[in-house]
Amino acid sequence: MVSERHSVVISMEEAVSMVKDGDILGIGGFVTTNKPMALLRSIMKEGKKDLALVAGTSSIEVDMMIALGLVREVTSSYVGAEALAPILPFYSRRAGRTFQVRDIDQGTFITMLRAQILRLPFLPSWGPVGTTMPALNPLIKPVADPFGGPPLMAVPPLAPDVTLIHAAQADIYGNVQHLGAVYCDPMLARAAKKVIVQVERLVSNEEIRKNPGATTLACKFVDAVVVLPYGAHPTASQNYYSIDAAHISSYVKAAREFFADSKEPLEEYLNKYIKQPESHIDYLESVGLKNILGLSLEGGL
Amino acid sequence: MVSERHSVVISMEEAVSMVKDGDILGIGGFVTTNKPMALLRSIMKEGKKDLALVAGTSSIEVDMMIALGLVREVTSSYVGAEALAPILPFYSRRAGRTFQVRDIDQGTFITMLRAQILRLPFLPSWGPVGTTMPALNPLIKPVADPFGGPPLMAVPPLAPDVTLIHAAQADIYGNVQHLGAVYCDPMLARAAKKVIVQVERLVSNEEIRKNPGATTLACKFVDAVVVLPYGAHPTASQNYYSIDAAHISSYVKAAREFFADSKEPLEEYLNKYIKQPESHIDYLESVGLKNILGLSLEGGL
Amino acid sequence: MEAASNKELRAIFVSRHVENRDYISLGTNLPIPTAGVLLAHLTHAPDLYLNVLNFFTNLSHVQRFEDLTQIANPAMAKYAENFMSMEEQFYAISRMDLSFASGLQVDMYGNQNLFGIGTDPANMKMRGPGPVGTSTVMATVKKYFIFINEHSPRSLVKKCDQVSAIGWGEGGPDGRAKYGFPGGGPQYVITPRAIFDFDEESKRMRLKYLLPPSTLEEIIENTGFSPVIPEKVEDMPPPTAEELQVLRTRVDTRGILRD
Amino acid sequence: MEAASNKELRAIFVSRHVENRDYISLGTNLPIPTAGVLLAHLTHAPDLYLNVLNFFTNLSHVQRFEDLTQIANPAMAKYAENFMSMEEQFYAISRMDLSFASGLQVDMYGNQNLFGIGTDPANMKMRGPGPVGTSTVMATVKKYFIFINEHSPRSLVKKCDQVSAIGWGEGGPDGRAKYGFPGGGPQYVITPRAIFDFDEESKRMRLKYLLPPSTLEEIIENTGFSPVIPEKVEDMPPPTAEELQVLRTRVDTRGILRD
Repeated sequence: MVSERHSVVISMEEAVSMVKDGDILGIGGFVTTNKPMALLRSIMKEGKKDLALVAGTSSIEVDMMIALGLVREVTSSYVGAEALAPILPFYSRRAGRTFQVRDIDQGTFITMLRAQILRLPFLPSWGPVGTTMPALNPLIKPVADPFGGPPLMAVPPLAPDVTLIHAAQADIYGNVQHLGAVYCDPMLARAAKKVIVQVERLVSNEEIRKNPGATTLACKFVDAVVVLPYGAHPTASQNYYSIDAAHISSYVKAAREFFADSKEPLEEYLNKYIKQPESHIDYLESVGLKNILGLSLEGGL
Repeated sequence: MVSERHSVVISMEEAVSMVKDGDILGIGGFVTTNKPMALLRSIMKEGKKDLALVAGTSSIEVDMMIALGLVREVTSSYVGAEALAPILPFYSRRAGRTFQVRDIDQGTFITMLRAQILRLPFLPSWGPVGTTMPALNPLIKPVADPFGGPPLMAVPPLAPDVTLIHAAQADIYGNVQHLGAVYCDPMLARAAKKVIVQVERLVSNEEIRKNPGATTLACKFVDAVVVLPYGAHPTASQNYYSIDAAHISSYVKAAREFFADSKEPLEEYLNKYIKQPESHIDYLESVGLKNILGLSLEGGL
Repeated sequence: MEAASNKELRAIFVSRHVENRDYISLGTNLPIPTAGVLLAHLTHAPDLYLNVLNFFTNLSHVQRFEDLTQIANPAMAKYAENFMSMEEQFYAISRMDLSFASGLQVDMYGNQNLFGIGTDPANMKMRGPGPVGTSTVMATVKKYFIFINEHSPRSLVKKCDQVSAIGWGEGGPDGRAKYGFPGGGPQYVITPRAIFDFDEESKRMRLKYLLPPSTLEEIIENTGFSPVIPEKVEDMPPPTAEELQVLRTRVDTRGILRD
Repeated sequence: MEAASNKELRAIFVSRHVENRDYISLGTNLPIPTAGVLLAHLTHAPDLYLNVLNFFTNLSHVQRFEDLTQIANPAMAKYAENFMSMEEQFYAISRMDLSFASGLQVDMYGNQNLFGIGTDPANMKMRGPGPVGTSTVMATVKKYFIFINEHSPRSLVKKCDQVSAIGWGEGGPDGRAKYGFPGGGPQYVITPRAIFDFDEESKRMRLKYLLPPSTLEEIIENTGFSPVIPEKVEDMPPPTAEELQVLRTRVDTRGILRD
């Protein structure tokens, strides 16, 4: 009579089939940390197209998808790789040409997600006030202050069709723990229609319940879990490994050369890391175990 | 040359002196759990008056302060003690007579705190739409949807002068951990000009840093810490003790009798628990060690 | 087996309207809907997501509940899979499938009043405890049921003195749409005497089931307005043996619904 | 001791404007202000509250920083007293005392452009990385300093092609008030050649200190507008022995500010 509670753990293939051409795709993480790279590589390999990317603070994942011609729109407050590459080639050169930019700052981005989460038709934000953001992004409109102050700027809700997140661990029911900073991930998950989380490892429900305060996405907000160790590579995975700066730089160098002398290095990069690997394990093998295990979290400071 | 990082641990007397007559007083916790009762008893004993209480979901603490004539205004979505007392005598009978009620629901209450936290002059809320809340609370005004939908209702920011919170533990710098649910406490703290936290116990900074994800109020949001074990009595303290239902009922009974046959039981209650005790320890002694240690968190379900 | 009590019938009605994977908040001090949700959880809805106080939990592995009146208890922390701040609870309402409302007064369109009795804001006869989160929740939750413990002309009124949460507003098919509410509105009103749904066109309360021992005459007499009465009032389909057994042996182990 | 380098002077300027108990966010990829804040932290501001990435921390107990360029590193987790979600970071800005801004372009009123070069939104010459959080932060933070790595007519312009964050708007004493911004606006613009404040009346950038080896002529030549030049340009008060010692032996232990 009593059926069992269901697992939401699925395969990479099933996960990728949840993303459709034309989708609004939410991407979690922060610049070069905790990016759901393994899921994104599969989406790129499958060639899902006309995607609207919603990635508050983003990096090479967005640039690569633009390079592959899969992107119709980007909503982001930042596309770059900080000291490694303050500006990313495809984003910087193709913005407004092969895809639209929804210019926004991070505070206003959060406001759009909050409007969706609370199902409010608009929320006011300080971010665009006085700036040229409303001229760049026609979604932003002035709103009168009913208490008599100067007008503010309002933004509408933003709802990803599917949000992809990378986190440290989850149980089979989809209770997720980041074991560190969560960035915008909880808001991106709450605002989305579907949420897929890739995790470094699966843990028991008892492990989750030992520290319920550490649960960063309750299972209600998680539709699917895919177990993908080292899945954030070449970005960092909190509590697991640091960024692979050499790998990121190799992509940036190839992308820069695309606009200078030669299109070959980029083609080689994309073949080796996106198109040829048949699986996530294949990808990790092409990166090499030695490289991967060298990405310690020690040092710094 | 290098001065040391400062402690924010203060005495009860110093804490109470931070509250002035006329203040807007934020009160943390949830109905009959995690109420900063020890701080409030000292404020009541001192007779701080003309207070505007901001307590999203409140209980006998608000009723008692009304009974003592200290309250000019209450902003709350709920004043009651659930099964113990669905309606509290002084709140129910004196509302609009000896003090003003700023009628609000919990969603709208959070919205007012969020407006203050983000320094926005208003935020829209679904809560009052269609209801008589705007007629009861003139702070609420209609706001046009700049995207063309029906109008919403807007609320202004709400900033307590001092917010009082009860939590499990803190370090001497004011990093606070609730070790359980936080209710509205983080928002009440962020929106306030000053924040005083009473804790069951003081822990080392190393203990806090062992689990930074458990820190519920970072020290920037805490102006003072007062160490007051059993300080939430007779309300429950998460992870420490359950409610003292008999004690709460004794107050409710005395308050009901005040409006029926006799004013004496209430006078006795207030004398014994508020006016006579010279200190928090005195109060605990008047309650009795046996009663206090009997409030286990086990059982239930 | 002993026939179902009136309270048990109400709990079973709730249980039958809970779907697997629903996200539901269990209010405090509402043992009948709590029993209904837990009965569903232990029978056909093992994937329920429950919000109890500020705990987020799944209780499908609990063999028996020792005290139904104590579910909303900080001791629930031991089953918690997540803590939710009050803010996070409101963020979660857009994903909530079912909530329960109540009121000092409920009107013919399912609008509720928890503010107090009296139409003059400055001089109410009696102040209620306040709406807690209901004004916002009932505007936005996917669907909700109204639960009142007293079926009388005092509680079921033509027009509420104050309105703390909107049901179907002033009625009609666009009773809610004109406000733009994202939530689906009230589906049922459950009282000790009857269960009502809402007429599709007028959005007025419509008698669905009489609950024993009430008669149609008693309903009409004890309702402060004229509910829609269908030509034929069906009986609520009787409890199954499984429903009664799980309810009595695992959910309501103290028998508080049989009093 | 070797005289202070140009970069060291800028770090020391920042340090002197940090007060104890300030709450400050250390940006990524900004080693000079980071050095300035940490210098203050190890000298006169032990109670600083620092926000580094999404970590909330106090570093007054750190004896030496091994790599100033790596402060914004997930390894910082080991010093964290709290994690802050992006949402919580924005909630904290109203309590933030000092922030640092930058820009592809900065205009005479301290408005900044991180969107890109080109006035036609549909056809910019070059897209910048975007404003990150600066539009909202610079509207609301108590005060902020603008930090640019290049002092040229290309970066210090009469009018930004696009504006991603407001300094003093179109200038004048109500340059910000007319927008209703809660934040206090930019106080200084720090470049490799000079430090500017803002004229109280016009809110135009005003030369405060020349930084060696620059001359007044070089400033005028390399600024895309006419900054206010006071009759007498003071020298920045020289570093103290303590400032230089702590900076070199505990903060900038690799000497990256001396290159």
